[in-house]
Amino acid sequence: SDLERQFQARIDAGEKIEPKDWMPEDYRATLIRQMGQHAHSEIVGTLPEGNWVTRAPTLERKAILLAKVQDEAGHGLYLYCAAETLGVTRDEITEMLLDGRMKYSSIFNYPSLNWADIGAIGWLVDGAAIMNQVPLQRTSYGPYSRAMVRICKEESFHQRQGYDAIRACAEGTDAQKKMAQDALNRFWYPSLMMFGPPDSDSVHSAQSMAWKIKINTNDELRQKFVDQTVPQAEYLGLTVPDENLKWNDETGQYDFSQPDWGEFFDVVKGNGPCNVDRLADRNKAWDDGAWVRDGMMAHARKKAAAKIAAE
Amino acid sequence: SDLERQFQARIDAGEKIEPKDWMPEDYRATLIRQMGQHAHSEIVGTLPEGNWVTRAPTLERKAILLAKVQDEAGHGLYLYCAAETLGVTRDEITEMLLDGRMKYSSIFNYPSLNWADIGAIGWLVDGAAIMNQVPLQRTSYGPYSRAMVRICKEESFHQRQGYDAIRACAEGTDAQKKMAQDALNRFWYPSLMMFGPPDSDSVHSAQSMAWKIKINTNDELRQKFVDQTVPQAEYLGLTVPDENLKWNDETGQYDFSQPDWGEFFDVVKGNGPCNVDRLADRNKAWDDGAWVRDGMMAHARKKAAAKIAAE
Amino acid sequence: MTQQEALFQFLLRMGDNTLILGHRTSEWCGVAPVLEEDIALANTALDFIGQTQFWLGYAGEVEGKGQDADRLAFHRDAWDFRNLLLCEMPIGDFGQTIMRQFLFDAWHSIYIARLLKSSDPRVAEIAEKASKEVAYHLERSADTVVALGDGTEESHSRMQKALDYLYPYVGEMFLADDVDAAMVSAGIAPDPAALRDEYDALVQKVLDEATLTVPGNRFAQKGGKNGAMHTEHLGHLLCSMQWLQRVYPDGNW
Amino acid sequence: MTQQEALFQFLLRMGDNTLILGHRTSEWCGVAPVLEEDIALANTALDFIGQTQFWLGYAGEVEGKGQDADRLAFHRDAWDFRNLLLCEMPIGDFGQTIMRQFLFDAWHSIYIARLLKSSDPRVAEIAEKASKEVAYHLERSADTVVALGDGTEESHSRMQKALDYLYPYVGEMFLADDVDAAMVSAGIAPDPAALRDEYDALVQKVLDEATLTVPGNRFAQKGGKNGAMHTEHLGHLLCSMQWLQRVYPDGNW
Repeated sequence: SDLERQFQARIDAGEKIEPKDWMPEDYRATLIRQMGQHAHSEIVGTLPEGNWVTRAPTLERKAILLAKVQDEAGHGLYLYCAAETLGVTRDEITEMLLDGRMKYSSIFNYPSLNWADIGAIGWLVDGAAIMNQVPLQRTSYGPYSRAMVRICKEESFHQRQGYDAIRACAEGTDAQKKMAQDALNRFWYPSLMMFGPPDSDSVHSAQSMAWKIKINTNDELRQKFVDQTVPQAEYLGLTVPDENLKWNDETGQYDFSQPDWGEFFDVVKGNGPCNVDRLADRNKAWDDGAWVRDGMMAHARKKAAAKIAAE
Repeated sequence: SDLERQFQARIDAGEKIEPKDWMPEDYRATLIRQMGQHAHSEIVGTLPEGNWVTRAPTLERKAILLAKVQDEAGHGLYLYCAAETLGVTRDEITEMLLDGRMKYSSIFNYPSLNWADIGAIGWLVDGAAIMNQVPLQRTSYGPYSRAMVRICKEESFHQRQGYDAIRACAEGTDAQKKMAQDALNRFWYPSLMMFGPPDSDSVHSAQSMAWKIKINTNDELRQKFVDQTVPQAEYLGLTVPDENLKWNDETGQYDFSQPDWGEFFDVVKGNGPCNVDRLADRNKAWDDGAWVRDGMMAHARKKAAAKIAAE
Repeated sequence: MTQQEALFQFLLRMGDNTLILGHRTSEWCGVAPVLEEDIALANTALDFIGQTQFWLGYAGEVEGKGQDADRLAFHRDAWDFRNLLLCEMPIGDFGQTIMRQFLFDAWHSIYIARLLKSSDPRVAEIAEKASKEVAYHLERSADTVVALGDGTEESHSRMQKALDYLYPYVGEMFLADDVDAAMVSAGIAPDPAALRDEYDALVQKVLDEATLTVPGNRFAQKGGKNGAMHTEHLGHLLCSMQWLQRVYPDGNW
Repeated sequence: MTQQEALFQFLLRMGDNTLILGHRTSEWCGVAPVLEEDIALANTALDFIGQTQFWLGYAGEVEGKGQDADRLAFHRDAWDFRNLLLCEMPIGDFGQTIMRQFLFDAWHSIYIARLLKSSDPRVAEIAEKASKEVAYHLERSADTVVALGDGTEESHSRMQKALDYLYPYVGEMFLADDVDAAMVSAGIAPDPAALRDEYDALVQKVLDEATLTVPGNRFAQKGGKNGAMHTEHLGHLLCSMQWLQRVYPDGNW
């Protein structure tokens, strides 16, 4: 249709789409799905971190982790607000998370088992997330683009802090070194999975790239991540758990093993180590908190009514 | 009345009263109160111990503590059964515990704060309990008397084990010695309170003694406890927290300070350190377990019905 | 007790309150009733951990045995903690958490205000740094208590239940002992007993607005600030809080 | 991997199963739904701790580094534990506890029966000692699962929920690895994979009687018996279980 052509032309010209602008229903739906998943990931992602907030090794590390968790809840808030500009309420998409209609990043279905995992999450998981997110600062939807600018700034801060935490372990006692290596062993492949399936198997991609909702392909980003991360691991004296990993002089990048995509689809289907517990934790939080939300709402209504009555 | 005189004559002659025998209503009510409180104490008493079952220092100590807790639940069961012979159901007196109409021993309203407390509970609390209970093996009500025979045998085993546990602490490292002394400091006076208020302030006593529901006075038993316990503390190298404690050559027993009876009545009134939490824990266990009891009952009915149908 | 020992105890009390309450608050990570509360609770915990670093850091200096804030936080057993019992009570439901926060914040704001004029410049400096945070905490917890007290029937009853449960732990804030006497005579800190009227007025005002009833029974549970008898809850808290440091005492984090 | 190392791992697996499940069971102390269950749960925990002493005691001897059962129980971090994930899952409600107990007991009874004929006389001896307890556990947990599955609507639905939650942790019992292969070839222990049919038949029979539906999805969570990836729950369990030993490593209890 003409509207669609005009819409695509605006995107091609690098213009931002704003909430009141006309947009194709698929564009709206795809954005809601993507932003919702991103928001949910911020929220669910605080669970493996919360698992170590109460066991952080120093007051300083505990403070850093609390600040990070606070930021992530904030990111969730920006993104839910940005999604609301597309006509879906925060409660609606929250409920879609809770009943399994919407996903969150599968990486959070892996457990955090030792303190170095918190470092690994910052270093690898936030690192991979940033690689996915930096291009989204240029995404076509204005509110999303602006949210991503704020988020990316904080994420790269988190990544540096994560790297610093795992560095302290890698440079520490033998037990600490073992923690760091154990964390890398468990988080390496799941991090590679964060870029999604190989381009050859990826759905949704072409249209999303035309709409500038997605900017790079999965494989491009994965390669970039490996190329950035391997030297960092080497600097830490840690071994990437991939026997096939080696620098390729011809391509000027690393050759590496693909993750187990069978495992990836298992986790997506709900069979990851923590899927059930994560969703149960979020559902419990939501259900247990219903009286609080209701109470706050009721009080706000009373106050508003009293104000009107007084006028 | 004649019945009452005959009843008292039987007791005076050392006969046991059995469930189907006539008895004064006050005798029945007093026994229900006393046996119910005793049963409840066994049950509530497992809470401060449960608090350290999960943190016992060795597999052996953990096994000993589990066996003790199991015995105590068993004692609760004997006593509830004995009380049922007086025409009150286990559920009825359990509910009287849960809504505060019936008490349990106030000692369990004190917290178990370090591992040596588990030793102190065995040594002092079970020690005081035994002193209260041994005479009750000769109590006039048959089922109660027989329950007490079984209970006393196990209790004195527990006491020895408790003493052995605190002995290990007292003979251990400085930190362990500190635990043992700390435990004695906190449990000494509450243990003295277990014999009840001074005879001068004690209600119910005269009638209960005539009925042989109570055999010795509070002060007699308290003195006996002090005389038995002080040398044990000395043997452990621990200091009884009483500046006035000293051997009296004339009386052939120890002089000692009375506990703070104000505190005693505060705890009885519900203001002890753990009253609220203990009762909340028991209520939660009862409420959370309702579906289990209902389910078991329903299944038993189905099975019984099936059996009848098959006959 | 020397003046130095008294000052050390005073600083432990301040630092343990914020450490333990900060820890409790951090238990909410990821599971608050609404996203704004996730943020607020993380922020409160963060403020408290920051204040802990100052108080326990100074405590370690005063003690003079080479213990820093981390060492004091993670290598003492329960009997050496000096926090108010109120701070170590479990988080319970959100109502219990926010009611405890309010009961503490009200006292904290009044107490910290006095410490601004402490004769000990380090104490005054820490109080100065903390005072804005503390004022914000109070504003927020009071607002939330009012909203939930005067919200639905259920939220009202949960808040009243929380208040009834926690009120016996209020009295300990105003018990004065030798340590307090030493601080008063040195002009370092106020007499706790002298603050009760101001506290009661503040609390009464907020709870009135929240349509909640202050319990009549003023019986005070005690034993936290002098360490004589903590609750059973503290030991379990330490199991988590100190796990890593106890298992890997040589770690460099 | 030497034969000795394989035997050590095998013994850790046996001992860690009973240690961790025994610990979980002991968490019920004082709060079971009915007094008879308080007694039964304490008894089960007690049996498991006793079995742990045998398995880990022998494990320490085989390892030959001077570690006794207590040292192994209380001084390893999560990554060195070799229990099935099933054993470390939280107690949940009573339904979850008793369903886990049944799913474990069914496997345990089949497995222990094979160990009676172990070529290693110590293994056979421990299995002999445990076998009566294990048979009793199974009888009791199966009866309770039947009663609650075929009880009220609520008890049925709670038991089905527990089964659905725990079933993904069943598969790990039948995964065989190098350690198992070494045990099989030495005649010490059976091939776990070969026991599944017998297990399925036993479980199916009881769950049928309990009117419960065995989940169709056989996806197996794994990583416990080889230690590659425990759940987040184990670390928290160790915080309590090992607290005293970690804080007071020189203690003599």
